[in-house]
Amino acid sequence: MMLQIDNIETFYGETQALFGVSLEIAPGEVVSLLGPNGAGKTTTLRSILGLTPAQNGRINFDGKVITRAQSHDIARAGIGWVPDDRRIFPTLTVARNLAIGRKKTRFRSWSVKEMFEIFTALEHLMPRECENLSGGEMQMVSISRALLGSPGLVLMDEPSQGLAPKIVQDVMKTVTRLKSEGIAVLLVEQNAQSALAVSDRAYVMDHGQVVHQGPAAELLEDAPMRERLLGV
Amino acid sequence: MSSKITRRSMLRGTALATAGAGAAFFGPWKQNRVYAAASDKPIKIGLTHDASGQFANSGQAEKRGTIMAIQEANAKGGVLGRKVEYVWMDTETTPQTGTRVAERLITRENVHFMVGAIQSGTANAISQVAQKYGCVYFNTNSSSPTESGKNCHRVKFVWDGSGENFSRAAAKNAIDAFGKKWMFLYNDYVWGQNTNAATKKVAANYGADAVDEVAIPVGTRDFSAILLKIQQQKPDVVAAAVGGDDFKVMRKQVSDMGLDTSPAWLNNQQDWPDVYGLGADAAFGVFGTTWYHLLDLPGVKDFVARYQARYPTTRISVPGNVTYNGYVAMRELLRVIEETGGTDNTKIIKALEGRKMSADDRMQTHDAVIDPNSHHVQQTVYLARGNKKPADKTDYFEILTAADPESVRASADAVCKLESFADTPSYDQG
Amino acid sequence: MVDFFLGLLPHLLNGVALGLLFALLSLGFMLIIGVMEVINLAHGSLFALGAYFAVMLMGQDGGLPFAFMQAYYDLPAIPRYIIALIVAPALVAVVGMGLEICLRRTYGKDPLYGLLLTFGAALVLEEIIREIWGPAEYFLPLPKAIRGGFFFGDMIYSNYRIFAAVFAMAMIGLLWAFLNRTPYGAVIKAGAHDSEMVRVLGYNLSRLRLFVFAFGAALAAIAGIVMAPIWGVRPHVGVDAVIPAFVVIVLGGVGSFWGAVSAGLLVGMVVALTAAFLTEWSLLSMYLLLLVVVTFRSRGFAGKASALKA
Amino acid sequence: MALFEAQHLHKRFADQVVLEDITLAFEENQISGIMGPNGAGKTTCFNVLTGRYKPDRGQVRFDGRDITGLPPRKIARHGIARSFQMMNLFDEYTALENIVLALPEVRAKGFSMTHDLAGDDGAQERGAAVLARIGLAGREHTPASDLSYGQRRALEIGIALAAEPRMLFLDEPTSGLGSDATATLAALIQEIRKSVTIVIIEHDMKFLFDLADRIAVIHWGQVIAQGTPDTLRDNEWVRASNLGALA
Amino acid sequence: MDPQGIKNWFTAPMLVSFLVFGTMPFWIEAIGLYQYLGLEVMIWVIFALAVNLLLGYTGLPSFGHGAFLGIGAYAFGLTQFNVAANLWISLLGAVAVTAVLGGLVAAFISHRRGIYFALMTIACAQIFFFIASKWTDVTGGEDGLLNIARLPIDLGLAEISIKSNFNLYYLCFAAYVIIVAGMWRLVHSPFGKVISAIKQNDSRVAFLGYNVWLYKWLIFTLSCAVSGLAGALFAMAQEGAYINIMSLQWSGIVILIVLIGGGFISFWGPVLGVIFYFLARDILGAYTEAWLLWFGLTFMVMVMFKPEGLAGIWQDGQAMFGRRKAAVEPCPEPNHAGGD
Amino acid sequence: MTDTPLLRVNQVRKTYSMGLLNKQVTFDLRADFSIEKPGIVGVMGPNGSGKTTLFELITGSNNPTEGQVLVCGQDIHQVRSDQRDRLAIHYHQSYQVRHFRKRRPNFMLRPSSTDYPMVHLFDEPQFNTQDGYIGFMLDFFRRLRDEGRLVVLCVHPNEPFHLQIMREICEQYIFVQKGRLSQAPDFDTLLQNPDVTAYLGDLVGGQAA
Repeated sequence: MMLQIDNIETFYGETQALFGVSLEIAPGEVVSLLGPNGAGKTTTLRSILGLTPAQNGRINFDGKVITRAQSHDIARAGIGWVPDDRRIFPTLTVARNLAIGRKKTRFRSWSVKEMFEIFTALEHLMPRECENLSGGEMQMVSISRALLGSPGLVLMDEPSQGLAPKIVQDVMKTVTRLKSEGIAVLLVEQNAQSALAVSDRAYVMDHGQVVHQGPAAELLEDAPMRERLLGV
Repeated sequence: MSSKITRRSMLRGTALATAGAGAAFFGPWKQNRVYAAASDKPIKIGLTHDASGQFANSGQAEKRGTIMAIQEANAKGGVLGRKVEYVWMDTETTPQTGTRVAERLITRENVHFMVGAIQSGTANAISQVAQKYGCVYFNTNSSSPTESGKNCHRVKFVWDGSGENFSRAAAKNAIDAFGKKWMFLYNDYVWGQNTNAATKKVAANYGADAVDEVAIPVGTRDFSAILLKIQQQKPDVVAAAVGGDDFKVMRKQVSDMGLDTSPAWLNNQQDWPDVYGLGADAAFGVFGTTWYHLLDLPGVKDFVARYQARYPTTRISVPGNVTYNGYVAMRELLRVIEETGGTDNTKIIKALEGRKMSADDRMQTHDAVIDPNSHHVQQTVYLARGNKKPADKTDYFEILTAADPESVRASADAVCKLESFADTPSYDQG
Repeated sequence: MVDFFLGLLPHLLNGVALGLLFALLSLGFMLIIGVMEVINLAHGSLFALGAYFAVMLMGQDGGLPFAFMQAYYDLPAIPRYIIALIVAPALVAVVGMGLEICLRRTYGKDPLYGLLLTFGAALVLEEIIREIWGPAEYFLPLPKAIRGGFFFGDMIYSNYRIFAAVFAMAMIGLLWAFLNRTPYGAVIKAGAHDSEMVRVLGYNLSRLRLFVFAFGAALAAIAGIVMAPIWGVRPHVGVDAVIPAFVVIVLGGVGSFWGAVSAGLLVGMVVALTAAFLTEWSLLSMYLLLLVVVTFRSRGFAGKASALKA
Repeated sequence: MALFEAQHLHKRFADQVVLEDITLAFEENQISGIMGPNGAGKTTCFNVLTGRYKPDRGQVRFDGRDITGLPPRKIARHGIARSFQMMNLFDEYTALENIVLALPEVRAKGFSMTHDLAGDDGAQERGAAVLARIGLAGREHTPASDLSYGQRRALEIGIALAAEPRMLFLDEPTSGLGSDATATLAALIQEIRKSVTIVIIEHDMKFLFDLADRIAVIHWGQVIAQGTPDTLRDNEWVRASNLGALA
Repeated sequence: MDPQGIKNWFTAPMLVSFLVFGTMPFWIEAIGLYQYLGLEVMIWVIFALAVNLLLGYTGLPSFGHGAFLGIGAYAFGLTQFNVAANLWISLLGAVAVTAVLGGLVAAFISHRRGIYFALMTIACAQIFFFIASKWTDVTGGEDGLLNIARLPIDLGLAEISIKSNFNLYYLCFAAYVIIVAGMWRLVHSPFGKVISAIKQNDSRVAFLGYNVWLYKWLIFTLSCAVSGLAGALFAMAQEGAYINIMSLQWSGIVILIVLIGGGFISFWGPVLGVIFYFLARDILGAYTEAWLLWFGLTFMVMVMFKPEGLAGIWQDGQAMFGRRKAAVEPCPEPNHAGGD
Repeated sequence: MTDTPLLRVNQVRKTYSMGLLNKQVTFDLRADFSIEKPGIVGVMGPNGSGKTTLFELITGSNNPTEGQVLVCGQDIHQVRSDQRDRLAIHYHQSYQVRHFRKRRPNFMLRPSSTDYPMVHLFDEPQFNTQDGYIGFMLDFFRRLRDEGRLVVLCVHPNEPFHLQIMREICEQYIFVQKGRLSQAPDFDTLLQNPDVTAYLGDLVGGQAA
């Protein structure tokens, strides 16, 4: 397993946000994490990244226990993050934002050029200050920045948010491409259909717990179940 | 901002002049309250010299003088056959610590006398405590006119010339030589204010015309605004009553900006520790002093040699006026003890009041006397200026005149009202 | 009227020099607040320490007791001054690192603990200075080239002030270039903006903080060295330095580089002008300014939210 | 007339409008709900209603009196109490001390510097009664910091109740609670609704739909829908969502 | 007063402190110290308790409280010189003036907390400091206000002289007894509970209907008034009022003292802190000039590892020996174990 | 108020350029249209095409290089900056808030003529099917329209139901591509535009089917 989460419980201060969440991702597997607002999806990602470490349970990445590891060590072990609010450094240029993200891990490394191939608009944005980017442009920078960090697992939080359909398709193609390169992706999405379309498996969360798990195709095809769980 | 932010309140290590005797800092075992065997009990003198704060440098300089006098006396077999010991505590140049140090010296260390002061505020605080207990206290180096005036005490004797003495010596000379357009700078505390007032009065008497007056907060480090003011006003003479580190900084900035020759500076007094190390050109302007180590008078050379033998590694290689004042004051105290045959405060005070001291003995030009009404030592005041042709690298000053004590007598001393003997507790630690 | 303004000119120059130095001083202070949300009350002591190290490296009686240093002291003043400008901040940076390591225990707690700890550190540093160099005033010897004054029109100008102003300006420019044109600067800016994201990108935040603290301390030291001939060098000179730094930050806003520079200039001007026209109250002006500024300005900073928030 | 009415509330922070023309009415002895997605302005709305922020425009009336812009303490004295989303207990105090401090009679003696609070049997008894009501009997002398999370939530409500309010505002009371604790909480709210008018902010729709008599949906700082749970549920999108499915 | 009532007013640690301080003049010289030191300790204990009322109980870090000690001292002297040379009137004058000025400052800063509060107090204190140093006609400037008399205790029929340190000490001790008993009462009264609640969570207190600003204002003013009393006693001890104690340095040192003692968690923290500080100064100071350096380092270590100070160490020690506070209840401290 | 259009974007041009000496235009937006009556307008367009800039120009937070924007007949850039949202209000996502410098102080400007916003611009509202808020949102848009206001809705349709929503609720459409606007009275007309089909990519295939 690339990532294995066993029964973690996470708190913000004293507020419990996760009540025993377990999930796993194999190398090269794309997994969707779905659920309504406030279900604990983002918290799950933050726990993996060590930003809000899980108080109980265990997280294992690439053969190492990372439950209590420092965020930068987790990142260097090969986990990349595309946060839902992009978290671009606004006073820096696009080029600098990307440069900051560059690092080597044991996984495949990516070049800026490859990023230009994925997001064609990116190239001429390079000298711009990120403050002046539109939301979609920021999202491209955020995804590229995560990939330049040579991750073995990418955590994508709402990557399609604010992106034009064409670009969402590019993103989803990128996800497929990552998969083909053996890189695992954990996809948190509101747009369940496009997410499920590229995913192998899916988890549905609610109230800080996993309420459903199974193959993505099953959710995609079983309309009543999908409707019950996701409303679409 | 203020150099009055001081701190260390400490007994800086008590030292005993008598070799080998362990000092008592703590513990009941060293308490000796039985005065019966007075004849062999050491005479203990509390030293209240500053070691931190604005006047730390000067405090250490006068400490060298007082200790030298004690050690010389001990070398001659002590006083009345008794050893002389000293206990020194840092007063931090703050009145608050001065009070506590005095309380401790008197009530815990049971000293017979206290010696040492630079800053008038601290000296006042100490003398109040001294007066309360009746302990004789020598103010060695505080030259605020109030020390022997408004704030005089029966137990306190003031050994330095006052700011007014120095002003009187300098003012007439300066008006004749430089002109009547005067500007006044002074440190904004009692010494500066009173000295400045005295200078102004004297100058006005001689016909000077005050164009401006600037109070400088204690602890000022950036004098550029003031120097610009001087440049704008273009006075003939700047009369400055600025002391300690403030003065040091100001002088440095004045000479850096090339304002040290025109206008003429009247610096009231330049204490040796404040000039030493800056080179002869830092001692600009005209100023008063009570002593100089290159005076061509009997005993001076010998004194300097003894100082150098005793303090070979000190940063200040020759004694200055501050060390001198400490030395002669302590020497006189020990003599008086010898003469009166004991340490009884009343006898000592009476012996000091009106006491005459010969010029030769004090290494000065004129005889000196302790004014019985103000307890202020009336002594020769030298007018000096920076030496253009120094004989050696310690020769900063060129002595211009030697004013006799009567001609520079301070009017502020007239204000002094000493406590009666009846109001002064008798004090004798045996 | 013309005379008045001509007379004002040197005071204004004074204000500019002072202001630029305040800006330099507070930029280091701001960097530390920005990245680790600590109000470093020891900033002033680091400033003082910088000046003392420089004194040590400049003059024989500055406290270096080593005989083997004699060859070094025989160097002309200018190279020694340059060495002092480089080595002293480096030494102070090491001290800053030590302080940062102590501070680690306070991260994530009430910012008051950081304040108290740096307050204690300020006291300790001041005591250490007193123990090593004694309580007396020192003067930083300067190369001849930047001493003295010159006349322009009817007024006198200090060479050193002009040097200080130019030097501070150059340092501010270099700092700006460092922060905006180098990858290290980019990481610092990124860390100040969003330390969490920086961690997730694989940067060791502890090491970044250590570096930034050292860097801020070095800036304080540089400001201390340049300020030394103006303010003198004494153990508690640090108190005089940390208050303007704070006023500047509150005025200019945390995280706003040019805000700090312009606020520094404003504060310098206020201090210089009060010294010119209300000499007795010049030392008070800083505190009145602090009171006024905090009363009216503490909310609605130009910069980001931080530990400064009340 | 409704017990509590807010009319045309506006609030902006710097350049941003956070409340735009909010009009709400809460009927006496009902449970009213406010829901909306994250960042919709629910909590700001709550803060304006309970006096933490002053609205830029608009009016808040309680029991016929205008309480717009009054500071929190004055609003509290009108009989309006609130709980907090981030728990705001006095951690260094025991459960009982937390409650006692909130009693109006103790508040009236607040400036007394000699009165002995620990020896005031009346206050202690009333405090204990409130504790019993929220299910914390027996924990009187436990420091608040040592209580379990659910107990702390209950104490949070207890503090609000101790003030004997006519109206109680609860800010996301279920946040951080598991499903069992949520059920306990719902029971507690059902119990206290007998004596007090309640307004709940919640993003847990199911919780709210089960409890509330009327619900207002807030988004973009505005009331985008309101009605009884049934009328709201009538919306086709709601029915299609998992709320509809679960409800 | 019934026994229960007495118990509410006095507790075992309080009685121990009365016993120790009450007999101090009789044994202080025997342990090699001197009366004046005891006097200073007593006065600083009162001052530190006043500071802790803000810092420890209300969570308001006043970094400029030395100013109020100084104001009390000056006011005492000025009342004595200009109004009436009577001890009671002068003491009243000192307390009243300090309270009024403190109230004025408090009005400015009571809506703040944390770092801004600290900085505002620094600024205000520095302004007082400069005024005191500049207004030479009134305060004597850098030299201080001299010749402040230790006025006799006027009991109507009889007068007791307090010229000796021994007698003055007992006046200070009497003040201490009153202040400690009053303050103990205060922190356990509703008022004390409210201010402590403000420290823990001020917005919640506001929503309970309390006027937080007013409480903060009152406690600040009260603390200033007590500081003013300490200042008046200090003026008598010193027979003068000097500017130095108004400096930032002293204001900071008193914070150090309170924290090292454990003011955050214990009523008695400031008392322990003052004893620790003065003993360290007189004993350690005799051996090393750098004693303040060691004191500062101790403080830093405390902030890092044991912000609860000496009182915290004491409590840990108690806990180690298994004496939980539930077992015996002689000292219902504002026990915040586990709180921070 | 019958004659004044609700929104008039009059020959507005906005250019951004880079470089100090050798200025290069990096972005150029031109818009000229007017909407007379209350309604719901759908806006679509690729990332960086200028939608957000257009919204900023309409709400007066960004200044046009040329031209003017009239909301209810009032030039929005002549209205006090703290009252511009009384005319046109922009609901953006928090990470998109950009800060612009104010050109002129408020006292030199005019107050707004209305008390509540007449033009509502919704920038990518989150349509999450799982919590059911969409329904309330759509009702709200309609309610605003019925109250006589103009609703401008910018959505990136990423799921088939997004297209459904747009088709269902919007009464006319604006498509922005590389700084140029094209209008369409209904959805089918909009789909005629090859740029639109390119923009929608695979989605449109599903839609047509």
